[in-house]
Order: sequence, then structure tokens, then C-alpha cells
Amino acid sequence: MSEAIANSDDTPGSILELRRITKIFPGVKALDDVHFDLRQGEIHGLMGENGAGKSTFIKIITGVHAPDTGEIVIDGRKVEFKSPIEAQRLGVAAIYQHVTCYPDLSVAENIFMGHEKVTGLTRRVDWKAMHGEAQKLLDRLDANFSSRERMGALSVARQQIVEIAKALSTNARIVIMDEPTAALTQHESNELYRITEQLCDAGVSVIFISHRLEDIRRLAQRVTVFRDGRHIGCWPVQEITQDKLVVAMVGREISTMFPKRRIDIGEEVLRVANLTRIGYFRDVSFTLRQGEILALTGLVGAGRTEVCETLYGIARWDSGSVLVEGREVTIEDPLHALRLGIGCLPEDRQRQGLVLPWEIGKNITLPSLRAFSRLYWMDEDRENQAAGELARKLNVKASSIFTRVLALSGGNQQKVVVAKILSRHLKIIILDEPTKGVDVGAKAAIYDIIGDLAEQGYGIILISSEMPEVLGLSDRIVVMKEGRVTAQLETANATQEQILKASMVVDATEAAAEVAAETTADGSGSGE
Amino acid sequence: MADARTPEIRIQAVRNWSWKTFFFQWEWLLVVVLLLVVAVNTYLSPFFLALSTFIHTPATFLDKAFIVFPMMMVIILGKIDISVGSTVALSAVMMAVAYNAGLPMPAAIVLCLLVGVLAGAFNGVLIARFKELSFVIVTISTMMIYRGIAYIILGDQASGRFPGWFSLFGWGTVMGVPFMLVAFVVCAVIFGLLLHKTSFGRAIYGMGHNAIACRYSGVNTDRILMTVFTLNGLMAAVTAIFLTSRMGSTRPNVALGYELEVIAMVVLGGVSTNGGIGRIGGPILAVFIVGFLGYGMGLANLQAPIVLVVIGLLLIVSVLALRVRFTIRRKKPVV
Amino acid sequence: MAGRKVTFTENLRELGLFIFIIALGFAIQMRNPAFLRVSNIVSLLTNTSILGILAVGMMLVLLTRGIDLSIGSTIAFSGMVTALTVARYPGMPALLAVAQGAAIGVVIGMVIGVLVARFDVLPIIATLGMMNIVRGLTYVVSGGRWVSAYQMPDSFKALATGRTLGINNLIVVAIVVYLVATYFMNHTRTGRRIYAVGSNPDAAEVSGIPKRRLVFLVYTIMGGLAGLSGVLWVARFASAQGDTAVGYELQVIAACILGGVSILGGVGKISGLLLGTILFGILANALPLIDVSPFWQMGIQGVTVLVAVMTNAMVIRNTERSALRRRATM
Amino acid sequence: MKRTVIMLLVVIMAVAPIAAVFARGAQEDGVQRHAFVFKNTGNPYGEKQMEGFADGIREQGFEPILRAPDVPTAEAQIQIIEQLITQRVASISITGNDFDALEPVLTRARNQGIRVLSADSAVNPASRMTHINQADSEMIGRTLIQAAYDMAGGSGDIAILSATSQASNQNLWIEWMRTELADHPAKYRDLNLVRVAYGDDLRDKSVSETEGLLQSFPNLKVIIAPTTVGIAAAGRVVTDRGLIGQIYVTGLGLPSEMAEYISNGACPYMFLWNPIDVGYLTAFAATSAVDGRISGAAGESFSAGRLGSFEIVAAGDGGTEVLLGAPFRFDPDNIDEWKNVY
Repeated sequence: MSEAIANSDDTPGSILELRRITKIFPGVKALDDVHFDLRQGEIHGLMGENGAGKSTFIKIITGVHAPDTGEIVIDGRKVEFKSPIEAQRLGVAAIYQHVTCYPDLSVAENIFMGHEKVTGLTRRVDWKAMHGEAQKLLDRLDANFSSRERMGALSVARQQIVEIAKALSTNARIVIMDEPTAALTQHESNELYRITEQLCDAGVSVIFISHRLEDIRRLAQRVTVFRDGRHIGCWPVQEITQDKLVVAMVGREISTMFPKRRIDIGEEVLRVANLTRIGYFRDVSFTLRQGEILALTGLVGAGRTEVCETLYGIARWDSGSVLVEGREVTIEDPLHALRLGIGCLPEDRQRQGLVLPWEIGKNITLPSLRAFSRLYWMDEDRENQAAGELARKLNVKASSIFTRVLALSGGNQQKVVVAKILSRHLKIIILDEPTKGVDVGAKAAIYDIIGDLAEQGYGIILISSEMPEVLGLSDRIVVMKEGRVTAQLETANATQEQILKASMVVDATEAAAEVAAETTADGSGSGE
Repeated sequence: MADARTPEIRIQAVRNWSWKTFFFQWEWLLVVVLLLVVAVNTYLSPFFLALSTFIHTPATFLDKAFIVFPMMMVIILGKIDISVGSTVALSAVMMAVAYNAGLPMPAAIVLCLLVGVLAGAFNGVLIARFKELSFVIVTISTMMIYRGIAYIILGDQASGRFPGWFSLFGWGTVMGVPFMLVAFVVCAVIFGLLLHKTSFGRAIYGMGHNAIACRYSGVNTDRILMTVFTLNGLMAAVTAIFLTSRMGSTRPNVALGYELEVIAMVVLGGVSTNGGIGRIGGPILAVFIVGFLGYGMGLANLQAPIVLVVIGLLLIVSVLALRVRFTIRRKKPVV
Repeated sequence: MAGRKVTFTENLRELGLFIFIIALGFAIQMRNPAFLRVSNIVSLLTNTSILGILAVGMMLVLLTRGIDLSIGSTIAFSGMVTALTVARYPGMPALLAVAQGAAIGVVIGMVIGVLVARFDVLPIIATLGMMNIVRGLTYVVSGGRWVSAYQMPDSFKALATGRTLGINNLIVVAIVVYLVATYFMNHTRTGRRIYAVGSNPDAAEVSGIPKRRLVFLVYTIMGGLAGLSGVLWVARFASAQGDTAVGYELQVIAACILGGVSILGGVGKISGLLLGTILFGILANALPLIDVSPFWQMGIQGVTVLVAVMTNAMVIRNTERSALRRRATM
Repeated sequence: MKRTVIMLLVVIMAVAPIAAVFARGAQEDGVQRHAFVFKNTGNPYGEKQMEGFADGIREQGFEPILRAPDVPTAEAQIQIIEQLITQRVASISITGNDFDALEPVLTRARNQGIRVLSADSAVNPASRMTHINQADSEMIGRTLIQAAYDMAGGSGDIAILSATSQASNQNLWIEWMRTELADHPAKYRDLNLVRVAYGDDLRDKSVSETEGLLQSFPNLKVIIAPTTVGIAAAGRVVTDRGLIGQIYVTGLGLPSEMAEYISNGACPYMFLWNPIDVGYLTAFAATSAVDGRISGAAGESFSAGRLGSFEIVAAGDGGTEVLLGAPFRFDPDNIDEWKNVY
């Protein structure tokens, strides 16, 4: 792959260049002799599996870490950052996935935090100027919310826009976006693409980091791939195929992402009828059968996760009914759900799925502590044995089950979460975005596991925003929009267009009529 | 991260014993500190070094140590309970008043435990049911309320005149060893097993690191929260029994400031207030460090303010040492 | 529209507190008509002003997700040292004494600041340790003695009893502290950055906000205010003793929390803080007026705090639920 | 668990060699040591008592040990007494934080042959040989009411501002005050005791309580505060509010704390005994008890250095006590010579 490196040398118009950067943390070489260059007005994709060194790379460009060796060149001049402020001054800005927002402060303050507008003499914060400026930036990005809104009250997508506005406000010339689309739906991603392109037209250069091949293909002119802290290659996007890119990231071939298997679909295990949780979703109905993979799709915020949380006992439903194997049930809490045979792989792996500082084994057995204890007394030998078996079965890559989950890659962490579910005897498994933030290699492994699970007769509800995943894995598709089911399709006959239409297109007059109808219904006092 | 690339390693289910991890523990530092305390005390006072010091004097500082165990659980959960001192006062006052109102002493003791359990459970229910309220504010207000009730009941009186056998709790011995020390050891064993060997303990640690993940894993987090706070109330009542037995009477203002002393011992014992971290041995050692330190300095007739300063310094210095240890141990950044 | 609604929810707390104070004041007035007499209001405010000054500092600390348990000891220490100084040098100008006390507080605050900001010691532990150390030092410097009224020059005592523009000096100082704090928190960059640090410390770090320096600053300010309060305390009561203000920190924290400051950081407003402090002041000062047995006082204070925060939680829950219902019409 | 056990074993095994290195050898030089335990540290009144005690003991050629916990609780005093027992002191004189709560530990001390006395604030008769009382409680109570009568000019409201609601001394005095009022209904016809308030010996609370009294009882003439913090706080409020001459403060207080308010008229006069003498007397009672001259029974007498000879009398609580004498009256004429003493 060395031929790819050659073209990065001294290209005229290069606004940022990193040469032979090495960064060593105690015990690990995070970056090893890495090159990178970014041209004026370019969108440069950066890809790599988790742990490839991307995060360290960003931190070096933004001045959070100093490299051990190597140099950073901006506008042809060598620079050394002593603090993030200095990088900011030279026009470098980073948009992280979610770390940088201040939920308790206003949008305007979020935009200007660190470089607030002050009045000349008294150096007091100039609120009027700040809000005015912020509103101008938001308008420029076609955002339809106010700069006075509290950041914490905004959706992820809107927060992302605020982050971009923030980058613009520093007059950034180099913007780094770290997996900006990870938490966005297709629709929101499209919006982000538009804004990013707008940025470039204005002369800003963008480093766009993403796991999603689609992002890179849509946006970037060139793409660089890192693996294990090393620079693997840099190609113009048109000249590289998807497969080649995957090989570069993973280091090996992935033959087929979605092995089509023929699985016998059995008895009905779950029937949801007219399920309603006020304010989140209403009148949701579907069924699920043994060995079936039912995809639940739609935009983020369409109520998919909320439906599943309700089925898993995290929240209560207000009306409607749930039947598990034909018997009507109430579900009080997750423990109750697990006893009924419903398991869940939650959306936010690190927050909801894992006890990060814990060992793999302890994490795996957490849902089934009862099974490994008699009168609360833990049988640790049996526990470790079972955990080891599951970890082996799912091919978790670690030296032993006493390795901390913290130290695993995203994909392996996800495998541990799956192992947790398998530690109990279940019938129904809810998978909420199982491949979110997981690198390509692990994705394939997880798809494989999902196939296996279906084969073993589990009924699976798969929530996903990735169209190929939905179409490639499921047997049937339920599409939701704004808390309602808008389409139920057999995957064999479904097309991407159908799904998108059902999840996005809003007929203005129809929507207005709905609102009117329901306001009166609420007014009539049906209540909870 | 590197091992993630080597596909054919089969994951092991056997733990490797390592001397390094065994000796690289907070508790060893505490052991050293304890030995240092013994050494300094021996130097300061000719009366310190005697068998009776180690066997009998623990009874002078062990009363509040019973709360250390459940408080440790509370802190592992990432919470703090400031109301325990007041709970001690309330349950002691209830016991005394009930006995003097004609209840037989054994029944009064049961009532005392019951009051402690109720007080703890009330904290637990509030904290579990009102997630938006912080545990600090809940326990600060119940701290005032419990002691307030004790004042309302007893006003300016002291109450006591217990039957003679009641003083055995605080003063009696079992084969030459004070009953309190025996009870402490028993509690230490029970709580140690509870924390480290049961699913209950496992869930407590899990919740300390990540309560949400535990809830998603089917752990009944609310019930565990309530149980732990209830245990805290129960052990506060146990402290109330020993304390009252040692004093022979009680007043609404007993056990003032116990909560901070208990929290200090737990933290000195290496339990992180961030939750999830800490083993039973640390706080036990800390109880004896603080206890012997105070006792030894008292034997040397050092004035109380000096003892205050030394214990404050000990707390800060030990936590600084804890910081240093973690900085050394943290090898890998989480990329 | 959406912006409006948010603001309303967020001001609900202050509104509720305000209504509660009015109701409480009315109830007390019914029992004892002396309550709303000017002289009583003045004495109530005078007695509450020190609590109020400390609450401002504590709010800053709580905003950064910290806590300071050492302020009772700092008050005692700075008060004692200052009293000893003025007793030895009666000619010393009173303002110099104030400066000295505040400086002592600042030094103690800086020590805590270094421990917390530089060495990452948990605030609760660092301040718990300092609480013991500083209290011990207070006894050590005083040698167990008190400094009494006759040993203090009149100019010093006048700090707390004198008037400026017809208003008691303590109230004046408290008002000044509140005005400065309002300006500082709402209109200076440093103030807003303190909110930012509490709201999201990680974000503050990556966006180049000097998080550690701000945390250090916050404890220094808290120490300075505690030192100032120590001088005022001693001047007010014309006596300095070793056990001054034992356990006062919990009252200050309770007042902050009543005022809507979250101990989880990032949330809290000066306006709410003011109301919380006043409510606490009323509870401490008005109960003797309505002939409540002294034995009931502590219980009543505790129940009030609990009821206030629980009511607030309920109101917010209900508001959110009705907001959901409105949203449900989508 | 395994870890814990191993560590404890290590501690136990290491104690012996370490001890061998550091031990200085228990030297018993044979000097008799007498201990005095006050309520809490940092209390000038207590410091003066301890000073008097130390003088008295040294005067006789013995060694004094002066102790006080940092908080005024019985729990803390129990710990100190345990430490004193271990040190094998000859006698313990204690100013009790609780009347009954110290009985078990003091009994233990007596069983080990240590003589136990209480001074200033008594412990119950079962746990002491005798009590050194500053002055007759009855006399204090009655005198204070008479002073209030005098200051109020015979009519008006009076209120009491006490320390904590549990303080046994104060409660006893308040009882005698009530008795005095009840004994002479005719004389005190127009004198109403309207409230007993508790300032908990805290400055801020005492001030609040005083102000509450002023607001609630417009007819208030006299505040009796039988505690130093309380009387000084009341004096402060009266001075601040410009009420000198309208409302009078009296009670028991340290001359140094009250000098200002006695000079300015807020407190026309007040009472106290000399805490140095209390300590000094206690020292002689303790040594007499140790060498067997007294057993604590009523009728016995002993000599107390410069103070002369004292007799043990029966006390109101069923035990015995030694009375120092009548409380001393401090007024503008003599306050200046006393304010620097204590």
C-alpha cells in the first residue's frame, strides 16, 4: 500500500500536514509514524476500526496531546500546540460525537464557550451580540431553533448543528468531525451532508471520521485509512471500491456481509396490540414468531427504542396489550421481562449494556446471578465456566474472561453484551442498533451471531437505522414514524424507497388533520 | 488493543495468580500505616503496649464502627448517608422511652432495631422513588428530621435506668474478649461474605459502577438500594444499642457527627466515593487505625485539637497516596 | 414558543419557592403580628446575611460538582485569628481586619483548591480533612481561650452593628456580595465558564477552558467568603471562640439546595439562592416567634427542606407529563 | 476475605518486633498523677478550672493531667476516662457532660482503685465519691430571680435564655428559679416568667432566640441567662438594639465576656464563682480522697490550701458535695479588676 502514500507529499494547497507523527502512551503505541494531509476546501474521510488511533490523532491535531515525535504543519509553517486554545486560534476545530456540549447552558453559550463575546471596556459578556451572532450562524445553517434554547433540551441532531455553528464561530478553517452521523438517522445524516458541503464551499477543510462507508462515499474526495496506529493508505474515493476499503481497515477479506440463511419460522411468541405510551408512541401492533427477525426501523425519535423499552419493562405502557406465547402479560421491570423470556441489547452499549470497569466474565453473568447462586451464595467456579463458554462461543477476543471490558474494542464489547443475553434462557431478543459504533470486521461477526440466534429459534426484534442491515437481515419490516406504525412489509418484497417513504414523507395537510383530531380527543378527557 | 487482532487465542476462564497484583493493593498501605500507628503510640506512651490495649480498648471506639459496614455498601453504590448519626439517636431514644414506659427490655431492643430499620428504609424509599432528588438532600433532611423527632420525644430529658444485664452489651466479655469486639468480628465476617461472596454484593458493586446497565440486566436496582439503606439504619440501631449500653442512659444529642467519622473511615479504607470500588478489609483496618491513633494520642495526654489535626492530615495524605497509586497503575489510555 | 416553555419550567422552582415563602410568612404573621414588623425583618435579614454570603460561595462550589465541608472551621479560624489580632493591636483599622480575615480564608481555600484541582482529591474528602485540621488549628492558636467583647475595639465591633445608608452593615455586605455574584456569574466569562465546567467537565477540558484553574478559583472564592464571614461573625457576636460555627456547612448546603442549586453541578441561579437563603433564615428566626417549642425546631426545618424539594420534584414531573400530553398530539 | 485474614495476621505478627524497637520501657517514677476531665476543649471557663486544678496538684508535689474532648459529649469523655484508667492515675475529677451516662465507665475506674470526684457539673451519686459544687444551686436560682425582681422594679415579663435543653446544671437552677417564684406568690405577683428559651450555647442561635423573645414579648423587662454564651449574646442584642436601660440582662457569665455589657449598663450586675478556685478546691479534695483522709461521706472535712478548710455536706441529689461558697456578684465597680483574670 505504499504507493498511496507517495501522492501526499507537498501537494500545493495543502492546508494541514502531519508528518511522521508518533505518540506512545505507557504500554501502547497509539500512533506509529503516521502521515496525513488535508487540502484547502477538501472533505477528507478518515476510517479505521475502533482502536486504530483515530481519537489520538484528533487529539494531536486539536492540541489536547502533544506528539512524541513528528511535526504538524499548518499553511506551510511548523506549529506546536501547548493547549487546545492555540490550536483553536490557528483555525482548528473539532466536533466530537457528544462530549462537548454543556446541557445546562443556552445554545448561544455553547457556541461561544471559550471565546465569548465581550464588550470593549468592562469585558463583560455581551449577551446581545452573542445571541445575535449565534442566531446568524444558526440561520446560515438553516436551523429552525432559537439560540436561547437550553442545549440539553435539543435533539442529538440539533446539538450536532450547534457544534458545527460553534466551529464556524471560531472562524475555523480546519474542521474535524468525529463520527458525526453515528447517532443520526438517514434523514438527519442527509441534512448533515448538506451542511458539511456548504462548509466546504465556504473554503473550510473537513476531516470526516466515520464508520459508515456511505458517509465517505457521499461526501469525501479522498479517504485515509488507519489500522493499529499505522497509516495504511490514502486514496481518492472514486478510485477505491468498497471491498478494498474494508480490506484496508480490517486487514482481511469479508466475503459476504449478509449470509442469506433459510430459517424455519415457527410459532408466534409475541403479539403486541394497540400498544400506547402517551407522548412516545400509540397504537403499535405487530407479531413476532420463533426464528423470525423483525426489523423495526424509522428515524431516530420515531418511537422504536421506546416501544422496545416498554416491552423490556424500562417504562410502562398506558394502554394496549402484550401477549407472550399467547398469554397476556404485564411487564413491571427488566427482571420481569427476563423471566418472561424477553432479553434486550440496549442502544447505548457503554451506558446501558456494560459495567465497563468490570471483567468480561462478571459482565456476562450479571443478568443470571440467580442461576449461579444458591440462596444468594455465588458459585464462582460454575459462573466462570459458564462465562468462559459463552465468551468462546461468541469468539470474544481477549486473553481471559478476567480482562476488563473497558480494554476491549467496540465490537468485542458488543459481543459481551450479546453473551449477557445468552446467559439466560430466553425466547425473544430485542437488539437495539447492535452495530452502532462497531467497526466493519466486528459488524460481520455480529450479523453472523444474529443469524445463529434466529436459527436457534429465538424471535428477534432488530432496531436499525442502516438500510442495508434492515434489508439484509430481516424477514419482515415494521416502519415507524412519529410514534406510529406506518408500514409493515415482507422483506422479500420491500424496497429501500418504500421504507424511506414510510419513515419520512409527511403530508402536511394530513398531519394537520391528525393534530386537530387528537387535540379534541385529549380534551374529551380520556386521560391515562 | 493489540490482542484483538490475534484471532486464534481461545479465551481463558482461569485466573492467573500474580504476586504483583496481590501486593499492589491499598490495604497493604493501610497495614503499614497501622503498624506505624502502633509504633508511634508505643513510643509516645509506656502504657500503650499491652495485650489489654489490643483486646479491651477497641471497645472504646468500636460503637460507630458497626455502621462502617453498611456505609461502605452505601458508598460503593455511589451514594452517601448523612443521617446515620441521627438514626442512632432516634433509635436509642425510642428504646429508652419504650423501656421506661413499661416495655420489657428485650422488646425495647427489638423496637430499637425496628426504628433503625424504618429510618433506613424511609431514606431508601425516598431515594429509590424520587430519582430526581439527590441522596445528599434526602439524607440531610432526614438527618434533621430523625434527630428532631428524638428531641420532640425526649425534650430536655435524658432517659436510662436500664436493667443491669443491658450493660453487658457494652461492657461484657466473652472468654476475656469484650463482647463488642466479638460482635464486630462477627459483623465483619457477615458483611464481608455478603459483599464479596453473594449475588447481592455483586449487584451492589455493579450498581456502583453503572446502575443503568444493572437495571437493564435485570437487577432489581430499587430493591437493592432500599435494602442497603435499610441495612444502614439497622446497623445504626445496633450502634445505638452498644452506645446506650456503654453510657447507661441516652439523650437526643448522642452520636452527634458520627456520620462524618464513619464516612472518613470508609474512605480511608480505600472505598471510592465514585462508587464500585472498595473491599471489606480496608475499612476494617481504617477503623483500627483511627481508633488506635486516637486512643494512643489520648494515652500520651495530647490535647484533642492535636488529634483532630493528625486525623485530618491522615485522611488527606492517604487519599493523596491513593491518587499516586492510581496514576502508577493506569497504564493504558482508553482510546 | 418552545423556548418560552423551557424558561417557564425553569422558573417554576423560584416561583414555587416564592409562593411558599409568602404563605409561610402569612401563617407566621397570623400567629404573631410581630413577625412583619420592620425591626423584626431587619433582625431576620441581619441574622441571615452571613448564611447568605456563604451560600454564594457554596453555590459556586456545588456548580463545579464539588462540596465544601470545611467552611465552619474556616469561619472559626479566620474569626479567631482576626480577633486575636485586633485584641493585640486595638488601633488596627477595621477594614484591615476584614482584609486579614478574608486573606486567611483565601489561603485555606487555596489549599483545598490545590488538593482538588491539582491532585484530584475528591472534594468531600479534601474538605472533610481540612475541616478537622483547621478546627484543630483554631484551638491551637487560641490556646483554648476566647476573645471577648471588651478586648475588641469599638471600630471592629461596629463592622457588624454600624449602619451604612441606614442599613445594617451586614445586610449591606450581603447585598454587595449578591450584586457582585450576580454580575460575576451572569456577565463575566469566568462566571459562565464555571457553569460550563460543572455542566460538562470533559467538554470544558477539550474546548480549552482552564478547568483546573476554575475549580481552584471556586474553592479560593469559597475560602475567601468563609474568611470574610468569620470576621463578620466575630464582630457580630463580639466574641471569638474555638467551636464557632460547628456544623454550619450543612445549613449552608441545605439553603443552597432549597434554592435550586443542584449538587450534580451546572445548575443554580443567584435568584433562587436568594430565596432559599431567606426561607432558611425565616425558619431559623421565626420559629421562636410563634412559640414553637425549641424541641420541634430541628424537625420542622428538616421536614420543610424535604417537602420543598419533593414538591418541586412533583411539580416538575407533572409539568413534564403535561408537556408529553401536548407532544402526544403529534 | 482471604486477603483480609492474611493482612490481619501480618499486623499481629509484626506488632511484637516493632514494639520491641520502639518501646521505651514502662517507666513508673512513682509520682502520683491526678486527672481532671472537663466538658470540652476551647472553653475559657474550663481552662481556668483546669488551671486552678493544676496549681492545686502541683502545690502538693503531684502531677496533674488535664484533658477535654473536642466535642462536649459523654461518649468522648468515656474514651478519655478509659485512657486514664489504662494510665493508672490516682484520681479522676470530672465535669460531666451527662449526669448518668458516665456511670458505667466511672464504676470501672473505681473498681480499679481510682478515686472519682465530680466538679462543677455533677455526675450521679453512684459514680462519684463527692461533688465539688461551685455554689448552692438553690442559692443561685433564688438569687437570680431576686436580681430580676430588683431590675424589673417589681413588675414586668421575665424570660430565661438557657444553654442546651439537656444541661443538667442549668435545668437545676431553672427549677429553683421556678420554686422561688412559687414560694413568694405575693411578692412576685407582677413578675411573669414568660418563656424558657434555649440557645444551645451557640452564638447565632442564642442571638436569634433573644431577638425572638424581644419581638414576642413587648413587655419584657429582664432576661436571665445562666450560661456564658447566652448572657453575652443577650447583652450583645440589647446593646445593638439600643435597649440599654429598658431591658436588663443578668445571670451567670464570665467576667471577661461580660465586661463590655456590665460597663455599658446592659447588664447591671451578674454572678459567678471563681472557676480557678473550683479547680483548686477539686485538687485538694482529690488528693485527700487518694490518701484516705476523706471517703466522701457527709460530715468529713479537709483543708484546701489557701482556701482554708471545707466540709462535705449532703447534696440534693442523694450524694454528697462540697460547696465553694456563695456566688460572687460582678458589677461596674469591680468588673475591671476581674475581666483580665477569667
